[in-house]
Amino acid sequence: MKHVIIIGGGIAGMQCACTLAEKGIATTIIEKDSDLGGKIRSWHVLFPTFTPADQVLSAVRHRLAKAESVTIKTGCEAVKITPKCVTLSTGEELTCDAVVIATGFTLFDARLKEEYGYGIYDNVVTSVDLEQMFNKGEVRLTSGLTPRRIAILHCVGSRDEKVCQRHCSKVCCVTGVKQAIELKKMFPAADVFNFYMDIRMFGPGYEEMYREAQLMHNVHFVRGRISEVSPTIDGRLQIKAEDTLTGRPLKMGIDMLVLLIGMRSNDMNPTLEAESGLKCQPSGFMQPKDSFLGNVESPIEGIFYAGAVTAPKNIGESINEGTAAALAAAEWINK
Amino acid sequence: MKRSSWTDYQKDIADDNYYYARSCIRQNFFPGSEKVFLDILSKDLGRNIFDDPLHTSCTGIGYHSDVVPLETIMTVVARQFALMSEAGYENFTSSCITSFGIYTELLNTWEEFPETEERTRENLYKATGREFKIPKNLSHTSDVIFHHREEIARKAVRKLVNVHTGEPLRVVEHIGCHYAKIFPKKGVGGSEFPYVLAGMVESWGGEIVDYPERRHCCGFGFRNYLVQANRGYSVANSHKKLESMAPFKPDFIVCNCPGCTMFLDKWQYTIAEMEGTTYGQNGQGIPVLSYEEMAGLVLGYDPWVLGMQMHQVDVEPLLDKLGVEYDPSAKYLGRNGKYIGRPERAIVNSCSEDTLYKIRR
Amino acid sequence: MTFFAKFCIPFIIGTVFLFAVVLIKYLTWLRDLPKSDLKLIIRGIPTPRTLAAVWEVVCESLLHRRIFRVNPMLGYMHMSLAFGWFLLIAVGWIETVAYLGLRWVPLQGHVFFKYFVPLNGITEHKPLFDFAMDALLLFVLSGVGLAWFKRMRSRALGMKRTTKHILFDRIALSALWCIFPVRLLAESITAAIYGGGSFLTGGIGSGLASIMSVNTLTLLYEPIWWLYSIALGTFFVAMPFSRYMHIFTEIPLIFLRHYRLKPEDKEKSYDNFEVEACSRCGICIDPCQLQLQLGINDVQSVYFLRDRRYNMLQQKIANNCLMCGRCEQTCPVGINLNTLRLNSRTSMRNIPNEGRYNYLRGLDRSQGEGQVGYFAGCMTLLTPNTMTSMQRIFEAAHEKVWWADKEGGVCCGRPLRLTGETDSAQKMVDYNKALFAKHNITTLVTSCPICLRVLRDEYNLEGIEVLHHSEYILRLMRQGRLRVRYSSELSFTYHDPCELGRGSGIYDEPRAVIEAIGQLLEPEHNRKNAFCCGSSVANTAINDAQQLTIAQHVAAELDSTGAETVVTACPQCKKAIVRGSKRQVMDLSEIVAQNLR
Amino acid sequence: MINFGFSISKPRTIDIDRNNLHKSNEIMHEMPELQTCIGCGTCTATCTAGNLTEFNFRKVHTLVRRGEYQGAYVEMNKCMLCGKCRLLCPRGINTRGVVMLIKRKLGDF
Repeated sequence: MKHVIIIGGGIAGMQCACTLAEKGIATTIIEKDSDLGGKIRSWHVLFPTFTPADQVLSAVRHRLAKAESVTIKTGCEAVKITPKCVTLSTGEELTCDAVVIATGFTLFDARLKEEYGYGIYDNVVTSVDLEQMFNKGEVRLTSGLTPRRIAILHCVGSRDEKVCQRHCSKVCCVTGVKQAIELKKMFPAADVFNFYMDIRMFGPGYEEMYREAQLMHNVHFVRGRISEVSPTIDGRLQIKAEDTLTGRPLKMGIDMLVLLIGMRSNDMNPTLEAESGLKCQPSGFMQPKDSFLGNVESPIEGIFYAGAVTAPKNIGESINEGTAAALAAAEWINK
Repeated sequence: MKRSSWTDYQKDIADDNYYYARSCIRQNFFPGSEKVFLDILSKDLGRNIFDDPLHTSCTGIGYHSDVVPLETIMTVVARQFALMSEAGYENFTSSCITSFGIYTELLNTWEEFPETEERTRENLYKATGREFKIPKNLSHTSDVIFHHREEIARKAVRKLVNVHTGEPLRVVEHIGCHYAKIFPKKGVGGSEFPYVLAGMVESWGGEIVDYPERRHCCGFGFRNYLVQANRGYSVANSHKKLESMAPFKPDFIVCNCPGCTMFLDKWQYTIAEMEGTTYGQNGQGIPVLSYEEMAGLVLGYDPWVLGMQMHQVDVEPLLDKLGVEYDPSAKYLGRNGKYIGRPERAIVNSCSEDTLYKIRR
Repeated sequence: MTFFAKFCIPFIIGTVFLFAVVLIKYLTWLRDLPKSDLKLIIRGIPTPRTLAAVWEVVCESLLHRRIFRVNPMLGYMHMSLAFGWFLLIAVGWIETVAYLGLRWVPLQGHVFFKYFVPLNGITEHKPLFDFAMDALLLFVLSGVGLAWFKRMRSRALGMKRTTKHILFDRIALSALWCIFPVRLLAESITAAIYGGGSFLTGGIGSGLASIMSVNTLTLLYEPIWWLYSIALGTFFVAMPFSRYMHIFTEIPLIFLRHYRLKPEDKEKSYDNFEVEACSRCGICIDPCQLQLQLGINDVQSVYFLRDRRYNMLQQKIANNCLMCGRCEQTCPVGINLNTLRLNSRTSMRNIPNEGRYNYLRGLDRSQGEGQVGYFAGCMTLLTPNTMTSMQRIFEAAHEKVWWADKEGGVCCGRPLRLTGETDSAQKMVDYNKALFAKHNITTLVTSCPICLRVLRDEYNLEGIEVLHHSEYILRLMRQGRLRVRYSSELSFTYHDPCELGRGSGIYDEPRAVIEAIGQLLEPEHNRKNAFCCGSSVANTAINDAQQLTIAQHVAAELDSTGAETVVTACPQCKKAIVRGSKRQVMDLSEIVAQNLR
Repeated sequence: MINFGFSISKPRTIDIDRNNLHKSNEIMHEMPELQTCIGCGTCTATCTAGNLTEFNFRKVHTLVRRGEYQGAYVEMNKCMLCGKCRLLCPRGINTRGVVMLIKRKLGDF
């Protein structure tokens, strides 16, 4: 039986394993965490349909559980990768017929944007923190009160030379709008302000959701990036931005600041480049063989990519790439 | 506060043997400060510091007002370095934040564009026959005090604590734009959470106030202040800061930039006279101190020796809180007991009759 | 005979009250009329117009000819109530005269004649009168019956919706509905006791006599006449404050109209006659597209007039009207609904400062020279095909043209007028007039019917003929200066813009132009009944989705003609219909320019 | 008060906390679609008045939404209500209605 090693047990890796298993190919998933699922485990509901993230993950998990000859190795990392062999951090060497890299991305560390006060001031949270609050079913200020005014800042760690992240993380705009709607549903009396540089609603139903946020939920959108956050005497936060559409500086006191943190290239990517001869893009994401005809293939035959390892992607796209990488790997093995 | 980010922005500060460059504004408006700095360094801390009578203004005010060209200021700065080398020093410390900013800027310029350094050497040689070495260490004088803050704390006769309540004094710090906003890595704590003054205040028992406009400019802005018609814009900046800090009821403001010290102090008078607004408690102004004065008070210097009678906003309420003993009637007497004149009464000062002293003429 | 009984008191009070209130109202309104209106009345009285007015009063107030035209069933209902009641009063009066000779009888004597003179065989004409009165009563009762029926099943009477009434109207209505059935009962019981009455009252009377004892009947006798009097009294008291004020008000209105009084931009006393002449029949509700296509049913003219009359008009009601004129077209009283709405908007506008359009001074961005001026209008700048087509037409006809606003001009002022800011609109009128005068044009062509309205009605352009491009193109064709190809292959349907059709009465010219080019297929609603495209600048209340819904309805009807091209003659209509139509939508000028020979 | 030959410049900052958002909220309540403005500027590009003056419909209504009412009424009065903007707005905002609403709400401001 042919054997494919999948590095990364996120949604793309899991989907890839399912597809390969259904094609009668044995797979091993290498996951550095103690459990499969990856980042989606922290998400609450998915844009634009507000489908619970758990529902999507469960469906894939369910499919994976039924698949045969899938080995799952958690708590270890791949150190060196060749098409025929993967060396693990434990020193173990696994042989295979092909490798799919589905290592995903690393979340931007909001602390690097010091001026926004993440980790310094209370009630400055990231979009990921907020998802977890949603999952717990409670969004509260550290004082225990409910927020009356919330600012959501787009592009934290994306499109920013100052933190060397020139690329657009693509999903944050949509997430910001989704979270604004969720917050308004939770706190109808609260004012929610989204501060954006551009609103990029690239997918089906996204623009409609954006319009719904404005029309039905009265979410305020201000085109302008917050420059800095400071504490106020009454324990709130003061933010400054330019309302670029009026050409005037703007400031206001807020109770909570949500930073829509971007997707950074995976910290492991330079190791891949150094140890395995693969290539990183200037953004740090892995370079696929071809942007049109070889999206899930690496320049090295027998090594494939799936999901956000090559670029920021949403859940649907990552799942699709899982399938696409599996099909490409199967085809290559059987050649 | 959960911050520790200042530790990411550390710089090397020389421990001894400084070449001292004075500040145009500070030596005119706060002459006591520079004197006290030299005294603290040499007498209290036993360090070697050279106050060279040969050095000149860095011409930074002219530079930032677009009247001194870049080549000129480079040559002037090169001359200061040459004087330092000639005096046998390697560690340059300047009293002025703008000078500090300019030295930093030019050193970086020379590093990035070596041809400009070559030309400067040429110009300096042609003009004065001197040659210079790049200083081994460049610090602002506040860096130097920051560096010795723990030693000062050990020698301190008092803490920055309200003697009546035992509470730490609430201090607003203002570091000045040219300290770290241009080259954040060259200032202690960087530009977002600068620590140079905060470190002193915390070491000496005070409490730093973090208010929304903490990072905002005092409004000096050189050409903005120098042209009378633009002063409304200049004062509006101090106004914004004062409005923002007032609710926090600070006991005093401490600055490391001579310009900021002057403007935050004197604009309070202007605002009070124009709008009738005062920002301190009891309807007075908020006292504004230079960090040298703050260090001097901690070390037990007499406020009139520190030159605090030169302030626009009266410092007596602060001295009372600190429990500093002073002779009110000696306030306007100069070094040899000569009457130096006194300012007219103003809203920021005339809190009550008993602060108007009988002057021994 | 004293002709008085206690039960007459409610009736007498009601009657006195009614006439006093009506009189006070009319006198106050007349007193407040502007001098110019009073002059018109004084000059008009000694002319044949008075006679014409009398004739119209008979036709309209009694016979309700216009309602007959709109809806015969409703016409009959109104006529039976109005004319029937009038005849009851008239014949009743004759009966009294026949019985007592010409002598003064108090009003209640006439009204309750049967009570006071119940006995049979008093005069030889008695059976004849009884028969006539019974027949008339039946006539009226049939009307009441219809009214009842209409309340319950309005669709059966051809009305999809009826008016929702206020409390006062309901009281008056209930009283009115009671009056005639109670009268029937009162007269029948009288006939049962004393005999008399003809087929109706006599018939019911003998029926009652056969099932009830005389004692019971006697017991009912006084109360039932009381009830009749109370019903009349209640109705009369409620009447001047209810919709039934129209019964009287239509009469002076007809006279004043014949004396050429009409509502204007600003509210004035005359408007009271129009407002209170509204019977709230609700005929205006059905044609309204806001109701028909959007289901909005509280803004129609009937509600607007009602709210205005009771001083409870809200801006959102006043503003929510397309001013398409479809309701005005059907109003049986002929009320100037659009003008009244406009002057209400004027009263409700906020007062802008005088200098708001000072920036218009000295602007002139026009180009070219010629006797003919072309005023595209703001909207036409967004349909550049119309502009280029007009240019080709001018060139084909060798017309030298002065282009007033090719590079952007100043609005004609009509949209501002429609929102009630008539004074401010005058600033634009003045500006454009000065511009036209400066360039010495003799003919002004516009392709925007919105502009056309105001250019014709408000600009008073002496020496300049104002033409819509449809009129101008047809004139060029008839003069032989413009020749077009005809092809039976081409099929068009035509959408009448409100401002062009109902607004300016131009229906035939665009049709003549189209028929010179190809076949014209008429949509179901055309000419006076044409639909509005929904994008009317007069409505600032409905949202984009609502505008779109109307446009889609209209477009669907136009598409269903099977024509390959939808033609209209208004840039606004074109923009609207394009959103809903699956056919190609063109301005009249475009099909002309495409088919030039 | 002493005349120093200059006056303290007023801050240009829109201070949401100091602005009274009552009128703005009323306007948004009556015309929720105004919130859907994406600032594309088509309205101002086509504006008959905006081509003759500095009137900028987009900017004025944005400022009003932020509680900056000063001058909005005077600016909105430059509008001729011609309706071109309404024909072009990609978000289908009833722009003429907005002009009238803002004038009505801020007339006495």
